Amino acid sequence: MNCAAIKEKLTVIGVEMVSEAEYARKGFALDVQVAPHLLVAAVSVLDAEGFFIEAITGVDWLGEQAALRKEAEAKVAAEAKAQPEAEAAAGEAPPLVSQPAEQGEIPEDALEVVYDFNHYEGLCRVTIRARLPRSKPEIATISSIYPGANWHERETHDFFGIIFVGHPYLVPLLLPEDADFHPLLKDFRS
Amino acid sequence: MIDYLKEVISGTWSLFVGLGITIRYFFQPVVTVQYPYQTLPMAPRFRGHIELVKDEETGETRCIVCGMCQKACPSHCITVNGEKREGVQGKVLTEYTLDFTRCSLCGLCVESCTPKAITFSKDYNLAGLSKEAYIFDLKAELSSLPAQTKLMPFGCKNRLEAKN
Amino acid sequence: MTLDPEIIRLLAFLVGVIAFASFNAAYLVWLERKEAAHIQRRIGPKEVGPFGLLQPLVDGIKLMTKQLIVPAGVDPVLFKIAPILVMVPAIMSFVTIPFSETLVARNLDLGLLVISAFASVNFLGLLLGAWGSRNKYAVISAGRAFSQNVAYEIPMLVIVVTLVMVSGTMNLTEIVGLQMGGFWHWNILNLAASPLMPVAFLIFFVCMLAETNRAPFDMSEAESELVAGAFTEYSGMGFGVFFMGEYANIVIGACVATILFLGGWHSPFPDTIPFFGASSVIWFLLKMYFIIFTVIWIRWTFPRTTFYGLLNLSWKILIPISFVNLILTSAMLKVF
Amino acid sequence: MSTFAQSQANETFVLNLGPQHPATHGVLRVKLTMDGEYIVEAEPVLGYIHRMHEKMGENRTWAQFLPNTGRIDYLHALAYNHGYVSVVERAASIEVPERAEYLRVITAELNRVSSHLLWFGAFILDLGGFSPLLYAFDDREHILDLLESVTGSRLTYCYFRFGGVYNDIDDNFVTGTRAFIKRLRGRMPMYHNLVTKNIILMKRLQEVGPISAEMCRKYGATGPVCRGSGINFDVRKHEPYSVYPEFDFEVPVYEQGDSMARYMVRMDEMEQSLRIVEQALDKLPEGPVMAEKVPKILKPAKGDYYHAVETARGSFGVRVISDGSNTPYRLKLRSPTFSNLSLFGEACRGMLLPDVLALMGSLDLVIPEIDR
Repeated sequence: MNCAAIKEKLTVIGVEMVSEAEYARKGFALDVQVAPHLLVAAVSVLDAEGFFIEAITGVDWLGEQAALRKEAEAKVAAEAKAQPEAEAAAGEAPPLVSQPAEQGEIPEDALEVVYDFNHYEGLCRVTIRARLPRSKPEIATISSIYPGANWHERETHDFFGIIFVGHPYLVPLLLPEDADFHPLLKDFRS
Repeated sequence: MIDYLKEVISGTWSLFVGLGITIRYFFQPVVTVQYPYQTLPMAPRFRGHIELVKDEETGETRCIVCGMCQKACPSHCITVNGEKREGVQGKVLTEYTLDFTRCSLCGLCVESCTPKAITFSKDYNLAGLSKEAYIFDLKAELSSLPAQTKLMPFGCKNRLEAKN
Repeated sequence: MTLDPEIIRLLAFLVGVIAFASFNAAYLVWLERKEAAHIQRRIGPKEVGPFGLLQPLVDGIKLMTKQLIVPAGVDPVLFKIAPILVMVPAIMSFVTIPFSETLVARNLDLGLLVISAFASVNFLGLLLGAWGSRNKYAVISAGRAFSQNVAYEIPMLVIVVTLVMVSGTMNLTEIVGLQMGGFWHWNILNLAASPLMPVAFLIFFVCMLAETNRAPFDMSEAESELVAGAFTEYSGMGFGVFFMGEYANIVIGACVATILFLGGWHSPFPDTIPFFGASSVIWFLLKMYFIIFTVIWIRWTFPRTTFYGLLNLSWKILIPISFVNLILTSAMLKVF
Repeated sequence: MSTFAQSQANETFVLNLGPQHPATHGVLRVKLTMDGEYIVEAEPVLGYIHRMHEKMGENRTWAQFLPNTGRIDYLHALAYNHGYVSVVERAASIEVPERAEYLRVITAELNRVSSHLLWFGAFILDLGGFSPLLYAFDDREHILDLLESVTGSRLTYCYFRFGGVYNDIDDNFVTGTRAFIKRLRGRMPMYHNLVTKNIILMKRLQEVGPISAEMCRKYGATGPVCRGSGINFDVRKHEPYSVYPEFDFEVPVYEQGDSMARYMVRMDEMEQSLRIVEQALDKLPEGPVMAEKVPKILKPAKGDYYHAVETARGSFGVRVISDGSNTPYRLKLRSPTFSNLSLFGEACRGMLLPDVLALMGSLDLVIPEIDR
């Protein structure tokens, strides 16, 4: 049961990006980026392989896109400034202008759902990530495949407000029954 | 049928073995410490609430009001302030209060204090009638403290250093 | 109406019996706490009076001064009757118990029958109390107490019947009279009657434990499951009377066991030995308190049995063996 | 007088086990729908002691979160210290000296034995036996004194630091630990005679609360719960961390999957932990207990790190996402009892009330660790 076998199986079903993270440095062997609609397929592959579910949690990347955009502009500005000397020095400089992100729809910040799976025999922790738009954070539930995920999903719903479509009992687990706030969002002000 | 009988007999035998153990303990001496009359000596490294150290030469505190402990504390229990007095080099401590209701005895303040001006006290029976009783004014208590010559070694590099 | 001496004697004995029952109920609590403490290698009560001897007194005062809360929605009649129903049968059965040759309130010919009859009344009180206090935990514990009591009544009575057959009478004084002489005359070692006599004593002892809901059969007031079982809603003296009732029942069980098996007030040594041989109340109390010591000792050693385990134990082991003992004894009596 | 309602097919009533109940050892509430004394449906309700450690982690610096780790599961606080400290060392790539790792293993294993002893006492107390609790506490007191002489506290330790430990041990700790190991080894046969071989307890635990290996996998149960159902999964062997590879110890695994199996797993684990401590004391190297240059204001490299440790209740994992600043961007605590308890609803369907308590005791729940 090695990670390479899992890696092919996951790429076969068209998962976005599967990278072999270096276990000693990062703590998990496979880092899988998944499109929300492919999540259930990926999880059922792992279920078939005999993985058990370790945890489900969320990460709120508020302000990430803004930082990325600022970084991109700073890079562009730096190149524009550096370009004239490079041209003078190198004669013909490759067209370095990186087109700024297309102005159309500014990519919205993401709410990321992180699934951790581990295996009882082989040393292979798989982390599946799915990024959801902050305005409409919805993803399919996997409590039908892993009943253990039922509570994890309820807890992630409590803290981040991510709605797990098809969850049998999406009622606050740790927060009081009538809680409508989601404490772990970055813009949460108690 | 035979193993059923064997099980009944071995079962009753295990009951009598259990009784034998408890009756043996019944006649053995008592293990508990009778608290109000006898008290246990606290280990030298026991962490009670923090207290200021009285420097044996000057008889005053060693605190230089740098506020490192105030910044290091996760639950903001320590408030320190001092004032500049002419003719005195550095700040003089005027107020050092510890809100012990929120302290989690993690030791980050004692560890971050460079002049080693605070250490852990050894008292554990802190009974008070109100929350305010737990706001300790360490500066006031300083006078009643005995001068501590040998500081409890903490964070020392290895066992040899702990010896002296 | 002339007061003939019989009535005065009877009144005096009744007062003595009630005093004995309540004194015992109080100081068994003290004995239990002390014994449990030493088994667990700690001290137990020692503040109030020397060795904590005044502790039961102080507990009694505390219970009496506590407010008797009758929760809303409770059936007041049943709620108030229940503690009395548990306490009175226990005291009533003291009337027929012979503490020594002369020290007996009313020497009835059917003493054993009276005690067995009252023994089954006390758990009715438990049932009414639990049903009256409209508390879910209490109702569960009442259900358990009911089936436990039925399950353990049968082997106990079968053993009592075998003993009545062996001694030919139900009058307790005569039963003890038959066990004169040294301890080999006691019924527990009366192998002539039936080789299973020690096993019969063991069964009787186990049934007595189950009758009085003592561990390891305390299914009805199982602290860790049903909080306080039948008397969850009782506070103050209501709980106090329940408690005294339970301890009085233990004392009754111990007395009956000593009378039937351990030769009542006779000393283990034959009468020829001058001082020790004489049979007296001391021997009766010694044996009784030894049995009570064992009851407490068992409570602080064993975990609780499961409920179905408890019923299986009775229906599948105790009752068959007691029937075998009954048939064996009748056969032995017929043959010899 | 209302005429007796015609009793419907399933006359069930709801009974609240908790949140204030002697057997839940904390504030866990289980909503039991009961039919007579049989459980139809059991739904644990959580959140009564939820303190939101993960939000606290986000507005405290890396070092300031250390005291919190001791409060997540106060029975085995040192393993939680170990988990958090190791993940930050992995993020900031700090090298920990050999002696510090040995001290961490010695104190964590002693803490595991004290956690198992308390579980043993409380578990037998739930089943009605009162004395074993006091004997177990008598032994546990020795461990608490030993750890107090080193770390300064008795229950919620804050002894590990990034790059090493708070201070060094002295000789009477070593002699005290060896004496304790000899003492506990002498006491184990007594525990087995008094409790394990007792017919009443055997009847109480055998075939009670069966949990299959498949159910463990589906719910993600780890630790003694999954080792009781035949799954050989122990983070110390599966993902070796710290200096555990240098010690030889077995992982006790039982196949039956009932409460008795989980009970035996923990009793054998105490013996294994003593073996580890003994070997660690023999091979204790000299040298510093703190890494040389650990920056006062720690700023670990950006990225996402995970580290799992084996606590008394299962695999405790800490996922840390750092954005290079001195406070964590996101701190996820994966608590083992959260998953172990999630199979409770399915495991105790159709059981009797006393068996439910036997099952709940065998899961070794620590409620603040579930609610975090």
